[in-house]
Amino acid sequence: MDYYLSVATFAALNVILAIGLNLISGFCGQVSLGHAAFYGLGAYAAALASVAGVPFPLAILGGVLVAGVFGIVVGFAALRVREDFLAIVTMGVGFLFLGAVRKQPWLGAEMGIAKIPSPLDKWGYAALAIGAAVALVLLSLHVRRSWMGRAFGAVAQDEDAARTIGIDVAGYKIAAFFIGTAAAGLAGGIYAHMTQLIIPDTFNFIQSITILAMVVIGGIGSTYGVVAGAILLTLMPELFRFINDYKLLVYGALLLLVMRFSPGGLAGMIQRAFGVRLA
Amino acid sequence: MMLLAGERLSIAFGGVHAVEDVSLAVAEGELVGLIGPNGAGKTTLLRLLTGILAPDSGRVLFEGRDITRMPIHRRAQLGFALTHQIVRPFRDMTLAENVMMAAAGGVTARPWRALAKVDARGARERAMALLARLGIDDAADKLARNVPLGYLKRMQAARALALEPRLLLLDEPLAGLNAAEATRFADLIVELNAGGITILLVEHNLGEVTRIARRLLVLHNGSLLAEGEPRAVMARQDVRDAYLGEEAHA
Amino acid sequence: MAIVPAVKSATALLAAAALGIALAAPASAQNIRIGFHAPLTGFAASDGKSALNGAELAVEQVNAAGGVNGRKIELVVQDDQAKADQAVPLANKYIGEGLKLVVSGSYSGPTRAAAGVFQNAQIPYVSAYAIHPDITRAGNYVFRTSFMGEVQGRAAAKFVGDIMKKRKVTLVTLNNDFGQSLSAGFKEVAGKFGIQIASEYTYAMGDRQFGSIVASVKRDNPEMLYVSGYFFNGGPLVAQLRAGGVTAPILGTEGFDTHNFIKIAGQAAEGVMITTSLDRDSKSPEMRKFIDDYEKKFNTPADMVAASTHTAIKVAANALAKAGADDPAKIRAAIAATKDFQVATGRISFNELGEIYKAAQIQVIKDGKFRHQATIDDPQLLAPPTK
Amino acid sequence: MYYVELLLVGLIWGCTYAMMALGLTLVYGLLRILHVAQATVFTLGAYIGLLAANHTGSLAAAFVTGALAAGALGPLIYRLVYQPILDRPPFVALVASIGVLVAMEDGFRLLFGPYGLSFENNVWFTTTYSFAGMTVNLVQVWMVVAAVLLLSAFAVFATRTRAGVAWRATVSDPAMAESFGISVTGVRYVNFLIASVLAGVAGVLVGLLNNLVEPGMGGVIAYKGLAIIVLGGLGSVPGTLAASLVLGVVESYGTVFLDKLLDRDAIAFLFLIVVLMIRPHGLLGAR
Repeated sequence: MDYYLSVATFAALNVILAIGLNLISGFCGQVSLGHAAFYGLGAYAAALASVAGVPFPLAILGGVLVAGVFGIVVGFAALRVREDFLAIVTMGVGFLFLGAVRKQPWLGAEMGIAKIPSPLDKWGYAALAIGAAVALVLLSLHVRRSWMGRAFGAVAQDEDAARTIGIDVAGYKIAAFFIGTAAAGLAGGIYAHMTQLIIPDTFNFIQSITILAMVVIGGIGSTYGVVAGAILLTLMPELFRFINDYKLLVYGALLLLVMRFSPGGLAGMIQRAFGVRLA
Repeated sequence: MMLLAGERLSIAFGGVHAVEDVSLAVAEGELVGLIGPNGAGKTTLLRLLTGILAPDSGRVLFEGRDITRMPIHRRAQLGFALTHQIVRPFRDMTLAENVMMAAAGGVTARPWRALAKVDARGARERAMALLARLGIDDAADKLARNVPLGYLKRMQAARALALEPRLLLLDEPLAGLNAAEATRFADLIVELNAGGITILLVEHNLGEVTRIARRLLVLHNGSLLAEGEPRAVMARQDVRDAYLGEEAHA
Repeated sequence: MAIVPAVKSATALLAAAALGIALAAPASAQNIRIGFHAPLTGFAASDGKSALNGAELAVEQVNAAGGVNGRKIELVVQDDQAKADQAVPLANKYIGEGLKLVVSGSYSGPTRAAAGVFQNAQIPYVSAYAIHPDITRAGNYVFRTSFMGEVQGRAAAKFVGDIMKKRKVTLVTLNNDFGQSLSAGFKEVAGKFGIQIASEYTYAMGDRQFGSIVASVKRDNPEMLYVSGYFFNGGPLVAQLRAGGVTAPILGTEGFDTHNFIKIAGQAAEGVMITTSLDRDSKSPEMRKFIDDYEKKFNTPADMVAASTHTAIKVAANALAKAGADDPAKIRAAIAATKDFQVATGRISFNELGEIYKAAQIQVIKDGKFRHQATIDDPQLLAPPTK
Repeated sequence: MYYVELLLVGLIWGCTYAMMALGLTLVYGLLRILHVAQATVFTLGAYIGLLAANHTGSLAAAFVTGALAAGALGPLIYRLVYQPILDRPPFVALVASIGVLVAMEDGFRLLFGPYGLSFENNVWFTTTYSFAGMTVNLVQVWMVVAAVLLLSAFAVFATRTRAGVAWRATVSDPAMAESFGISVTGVRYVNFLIASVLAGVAGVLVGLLNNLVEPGMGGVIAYKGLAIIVLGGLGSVPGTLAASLVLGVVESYGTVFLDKLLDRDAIAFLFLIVVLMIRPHGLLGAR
């Protein structure tokens, strides 16, 4: 039971991360290769707050805000550089975060932060993570239907044209980065308290790529597709535990095959098979 | 008071003066044509007026208010609309959705307000009315990537009109259209102007522009060469030379 | 149409998955199953391989000697990719499968994360070679059969200051938990042994080119170098230091304790010393048997990681023999009561925190082989923490 | 002298980066793909070269076989992975490329073992030259020579040969090139071939330099190569060369003087971010 509970909790955290990235990259068109940095920022901020005695809900909120505020900073960078340049800048943000944390004794450096107070039990974390994931899915669906979602679409497709019809491109980019990175911060805060232990390596470039893979495998831009992608990629290592030795081989091959044969991801597959466009 | 004025605008790229010391003014209700041979600086001047480029020196005034450093989307919100020389539709949206994006200016101006609002019926109605006015409502629900250029040019005009602009800047709206299409589109421009929208038109199609504009500005080598009533301007020797020079070089 | 191949491959994968589960499930119910996780894939796969080899050898030796109370033991192996977040579901999976004892053949990240889970579930957990001090602090169900990074660093300082009599020392530290804790232990007691830290440089796990560090070390001109790392970055580092003209003696760490280090560094490895818990010149029969059997079974010389997991499995089997295989609380008590148990890496006795005291071995590379150089046996200096 | 030595170290690193990043730039310039899988081409070159060297005892054999193996793999990746998805958004190719990298890295581990392999007789590595208190080994010398030679050969190819002219025409406007009768497909294969051969040679050189060939050795190229081509202005060959050398030098000084604040990767990326905030299209980027 505990096993299924912990897998479900991780799946929910990954849904939160992937939905957040999808808001930035799928809805607003700003490719980010550094999403794990915001996961880490949330985790570190919440952990430090909790260790310092801040109550759990406030610590989580702190993680959300710190990640969101740094997200806004990166949003400003997105005003200056575009497309592939932006992708590499966000990747750089990830390396910069990690490189800085690794060297700061007050952040635990390589030893990480341990003994983070844990106010909930396994069921509590599962409920919290799943609840937060559901709330984010609902938010994502709402954003898509609202005028914000439409404006994101305009920015994603042609930001110069969007400007000329009065859309505040800068404002929307920053809003997308804020919501998306704050969501990652939320996942980080929950993760830190659940495992009571965080180390820099958890938030590395591979993690960013994994989150991106969830979004792309699910079908970039499609909320339901991204949820499916996040759950699938969480379960996959678990399903493939019996092939320990070939796990990464199969994982890499799957990424490749999905992109090769269904570039729209799972959502694209469903659209072709059933003619239904997933929200 | 002039609706739009450029005062002594200059900009240089890598030491080359693309626009040098140009002043111009457009009064409320006017239909002004801006012409000049290739490389004269027309598009650069238009970009200075719309805010895509910031001038090295000089000012841009809208109703006497200095808007030189104002971001583009804020100008659009003031009633300052433009169409692009190369059409820039949102390709994965339908024509109606393209126009709706502009029609909902009040809602989309602020991201957080946009998040609170889902209802699109009002915007849809206005968009459909504009598409009908431009005669392309039959393709309203087709994706922009799937419709021909003539439709996109009109859609772009509809999108600009959806902003309820007071000033419309048109960058070569007739380019790429055949003669019949161009004439029809030019008539539409006159009609819009008659409806109360001030228009500044950058155009290469001299026949149409002299036909519909009431005043012409001629740009040459980044400076204003001539200005006045179309037929009189076109009769001037220096204007003819400027255009002939272009041909001689070409 | 393109969906067809995708569906085909997905079906094939599902079929493979079903087959795998079918194959994995029954095994042999009579065997005593011990959980064992290691980084079999990912950047640490080389240590994962050695870890698994060492553990498998221990299982083979235990079973060949009649098993535990007449039953054979077997490993339930999981890959953790050396990732902390992989370790939590993995630990829960072991618990869900009803395992009563788990051994970590992995690094500190996953081992720390799993330690908390096993402590909460009251399942005994033995860490073979992860160095982080917090591991055993997870609680009384967690044990470690190797020494901590800080302790090893302290032993290094004593060797440099007391035995080599070197005063001016430069540290080149791998920037991960292993390197940082070694460096911290060394610096903690350096002053006591009259050592003055001339300078410290750090490098990252993925670095293989160290030109700027070599240039800096040459400028600092220390009397001795204390270098942490693993064979795959330490090998190139030592080679480049020597090629760059640095002649000062080098003291490395147990991360270099594999013949792969010598293969990479070649001639430059000669004379390099390391702190480790494996004494290749030891006369202890357990040690000799481990070294010989390992080379015979895997056709490659044994290394420190393999010796460590070998030790951990031996300690686990010993406890199972005393406590039976059914009650985790009894198994825990039996591990805690381990007293002077002789294994390849020395004698094992746990203190109240679940840590052991071991003398540190200093080995030197001579003619392409690790040989005995010195033993640092200082129960006070090398005392593991008790809380 | 110390500072000069750090500069020299940085320039040698820079040459290594240049060899690895040039292929990425060529692919990006032509197809707008961030070709992360170039790292596996590089690693394959190193493995095959090492096996050949240990088998025959000849380093020349190592370079020839390494370059051949790499030269075969690169175009194969283009044919099987990229070509079918060229009209898709760029991240599709990026993720597919990452998939290739992950799978092949693990494939190398399964095939050649997790410990990595070393050269049995790496004479270049042990041959050193000292001057003015500085020491370099023969691999480093060859690294610089190879970078200069191969990159000049490429410059000659691009400007003086028919194939090179076709290549440049295709880079600047594929549709126009096609209308002049240039086989765009052919140009793409040649492009991947050149990029891959460079990577293969770089792989053997780096293998010699570290005296270690390991499954994950392409990891650095996978992300730092991207940083370099972006820093250089994406698709600009001179920009990539400049960025490689500059980044090598920045890292050389940075790893010593910023040691307490940031690690090597973070220093490189901090530099990249600062440059891009000032020049959004890179050091030598157009626009």
